[in-house]
Amino acid sequence: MQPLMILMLILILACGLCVALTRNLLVAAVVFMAQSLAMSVVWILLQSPDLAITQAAVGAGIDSLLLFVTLRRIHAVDAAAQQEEGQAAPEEGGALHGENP
Amino acid sequence: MARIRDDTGLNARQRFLRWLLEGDDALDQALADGLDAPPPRPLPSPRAVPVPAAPDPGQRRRERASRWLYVCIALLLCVGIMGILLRTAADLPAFGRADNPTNNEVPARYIEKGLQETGAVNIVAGMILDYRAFDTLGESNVLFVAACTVVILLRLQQGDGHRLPRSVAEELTWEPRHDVILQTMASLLVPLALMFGLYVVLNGHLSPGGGFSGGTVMGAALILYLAAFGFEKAERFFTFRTFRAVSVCALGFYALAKAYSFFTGANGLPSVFTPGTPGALFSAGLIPYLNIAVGLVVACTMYAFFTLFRKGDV
Amino acid sequence: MPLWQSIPLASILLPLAGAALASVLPARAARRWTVLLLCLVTGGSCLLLVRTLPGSTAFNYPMGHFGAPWGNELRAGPLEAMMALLFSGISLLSLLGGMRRLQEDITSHRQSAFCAILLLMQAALMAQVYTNDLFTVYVFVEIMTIAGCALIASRSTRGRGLASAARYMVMNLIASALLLLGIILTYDLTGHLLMEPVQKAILPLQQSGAYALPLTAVIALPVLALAIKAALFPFHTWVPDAYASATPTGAAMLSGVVCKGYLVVLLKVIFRVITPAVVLDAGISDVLFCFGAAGMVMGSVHALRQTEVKRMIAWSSVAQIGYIFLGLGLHTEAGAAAALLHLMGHAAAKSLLFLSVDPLMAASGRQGRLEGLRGAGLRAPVAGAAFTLGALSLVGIPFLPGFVSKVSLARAALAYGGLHTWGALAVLALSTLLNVLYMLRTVLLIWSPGGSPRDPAVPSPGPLCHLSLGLLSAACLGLGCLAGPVLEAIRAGLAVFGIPL
Amino acid sequence: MSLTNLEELTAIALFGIGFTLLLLDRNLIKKILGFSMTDSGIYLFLAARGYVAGRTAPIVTEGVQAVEAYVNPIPAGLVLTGIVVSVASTAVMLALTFRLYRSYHTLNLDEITNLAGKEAD
Repeated sequence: MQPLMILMLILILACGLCVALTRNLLVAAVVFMAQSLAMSVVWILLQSPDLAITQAAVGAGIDSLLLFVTLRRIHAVDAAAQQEEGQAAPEEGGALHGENP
Repeated sequence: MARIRDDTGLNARQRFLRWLLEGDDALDQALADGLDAPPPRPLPSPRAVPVPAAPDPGQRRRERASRWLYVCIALLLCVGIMGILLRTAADLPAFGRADNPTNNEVPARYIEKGLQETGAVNIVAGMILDYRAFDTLGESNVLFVAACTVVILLRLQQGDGHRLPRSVAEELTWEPRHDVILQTMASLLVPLALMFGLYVVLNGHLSPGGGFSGGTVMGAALILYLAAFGFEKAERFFTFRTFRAVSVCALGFYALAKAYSFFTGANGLPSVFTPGTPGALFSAGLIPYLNIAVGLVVACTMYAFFTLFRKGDV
Repeated sequence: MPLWQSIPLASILLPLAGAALASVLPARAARRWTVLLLCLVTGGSCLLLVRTLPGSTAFNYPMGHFGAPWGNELRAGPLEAMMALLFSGISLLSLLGGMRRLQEDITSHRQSAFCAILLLMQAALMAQVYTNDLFTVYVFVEIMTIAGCALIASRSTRGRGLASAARYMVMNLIASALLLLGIILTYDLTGHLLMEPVQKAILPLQQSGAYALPLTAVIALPVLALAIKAALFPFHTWVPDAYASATPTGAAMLSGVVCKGYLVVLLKVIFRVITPAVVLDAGISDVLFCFGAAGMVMGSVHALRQTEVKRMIAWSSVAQIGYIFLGLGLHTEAGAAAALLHLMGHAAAKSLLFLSVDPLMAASGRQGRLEGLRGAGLRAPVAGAAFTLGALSLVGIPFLPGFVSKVSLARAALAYGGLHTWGALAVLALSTLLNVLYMLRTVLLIWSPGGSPRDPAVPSPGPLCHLSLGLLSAACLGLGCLAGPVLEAIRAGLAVFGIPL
Repeated sequence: MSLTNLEELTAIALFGIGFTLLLLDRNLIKKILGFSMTDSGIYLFLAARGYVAGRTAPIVTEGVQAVEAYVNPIPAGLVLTGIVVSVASTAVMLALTFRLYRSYHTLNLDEITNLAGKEAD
């Protein structure tokens, strides 16, 4: 068992837990993207380069793009930006969180 | 919540930000009109929906109780399934051993004779496009059925006398323009990404990758072009018509080619597509052509997904 | 290999390739193209049935130049031909019967996509019926799942359909994940994906006692996944809203055909992959029996409480799926044959109900409430007659398929002995009683005079709808009157359905 | 019970996290992420089962065509198919989510169900 493999497996699990526990959807999407990248390293370690290319293109590419464009169309992304600027989030910011207030 | 909007004196970017942050009743209405079937009904204002009158306490208690019950059952189910599966995983034959049941005569034949029988240097490509081609044919149709479903769900009705209100159409297609950094980077990256995607598709039978991964890369490159240079330029070479034409040609070719090879295979007839010289670009019988077809479908579908999500049309 | 043996291949690839073409045709041409292809597939299935039934022969059809165990494979026999005929025929009649409503419900710029989805659904169903490979099952199950979502959500005039589509997708995605995991565990233990080699590998594994827990998971996961997908009782939550808000074609196909597609796969998994003996050993069939019985009672109770007619029919579907699982859970040849007969009868009767209730509602000012349907049969007599026939068949009146299948279920239960017999008989009696209550109540209501007079502005359902209702009624009557030979054919088909060892 | 199957155990744990999210989280986007993770877990499981220590990726190099040289190509092919299928399902779910948010202005599936139930049909 290589140390890199163990590291990646831990990273994948940590990302999974983070996605499950965070209430900010934007954070969840970004962490999910990171998990896909870790997964494609694992594919390389498992001697499946086909899967590594596909996973990188899909998980970190198309899946995340679609996720981001959906989040933006439902106002979640810009609400997050506003929150960071210290302004009160608009009402639609409710979509940002896992649970509605 | 009544919302008095005064858009006069705002430029397009401010209007767009306002739309993003506040939502837009006119847009919601347009979406509803565009997506709903005739006869049109007076739609309840969506903004009026989310705040229901306070439900009576009995009903609320019932709801809470049923939710609690659901959570308990679901947790129990999750924990149970997880426990059984973890135990199962631990019980399975050990990781990475050569004598596991999966390493039987089937992969042995793929590895030992795959190059001669299919002509593909990449054994995975030979397997999914020749030995087990039926699954892969189904797979590309999964993508197609998803594209059709997204079209049904998201495509706005335009043309045929249906026009969105001008402000709405403007806002849907609004995009940042003349972003120098983005455009410079895109003009560097888009050709590179397209070339890489094309390489992956064309060499699918020789090196890792294939139609799907290469097609996804090409689709992502197209999306980047769209993001940097805007709909107007992108629509010069890609519209809904292009999407439909490319998917029907590529999928039709795929189905016909596979029908031919299934039919000849089952009837013991020789195929006219021979494996050719292993390692050459156009060797391995039908495999490179199938990879090109899949790559085209996938690139178009990915791009179409993005634009359908972005503005309700391709 | 004679040419007719390529019919399974053609009936999968024709709709698959036709779907791509349908998506680019204009709406009217796409509809006609879909009807034409469905006709061709139905005719082909007929021919295949005629060829395979006499000697009850089954054959394997390699997909490509490499036979088993290296490539994919199809397998066809009398039972597969019957199922293919049933599915393609009912899809065709559902499309014809709901054609007018389809044009009203779905805007023209989305109709060609909808037709493409119907064709893909048909191709996936045919693939389920004929395939002999576990991973192919998974791929085409996914096509069915996504196409089903489109059937539910395509009308989309309001949120209710969308909300039920979302719940349907969540349920089905869970089930897909479990199914895939089950297939992968199977592959891992046996090293094969084709059904025949898997079966040969599983038997010694079970006898040796090694990997006992993984083997149980291999059996339980696909069965659980397919039960969820077929909307067995506790997993049915999306059913009433979805059937009530889909366009009639969609509702008829979902209840009449799509659920049944998953059941055929389940039958294949039990009989061809895992073999009945191993399933019995794992105790899975008792679980199916219990859930089936619970579904029969709970579905009927809920149906009785509904005030909207479409939701009542949807709840009755939940109950009828319970009957089929009860038959499978009896775990005898007779039980499976009875379940299959019930499956066929229910497919015809339920799509008849969904197609005929729409003209009835149209004749009563488009209201879905039961009370509003008073006298609807007098205003739309053809649809009323068809509805009555379908309802009576579900209740189980002699000379209709529901009666014969219930009797054969009872016979199979009697032959089984022990607790199962009494349980099955009691549940059958109770459920039939409830069926009588809610179905006959509705039938009496639509024929009792009164209610609003017919609105002359409402167009008649049209000759296509009447033709389809007539053909479906004829199919119901035919199944009921010829139940003996049909049951014989099912038995003969079952004998060659599983692979003889 | 042995702990040699670390990859598989991780995969099942990932499957479990995703499964729990899919069942228990009310937010539709989180459900979609959970579904993707469930599938990733299954693919990791499958690919791990195909791995054989000391062998290389199944691409014929230098004419070597011995079974001992390459890992099992079947799991890689199956996972490839599976990844496509999960992209398709994700796209459909996201489209549904978007439409639902447009109609109800919430992502909470329970709330959506409640609101939808109150509509007349």
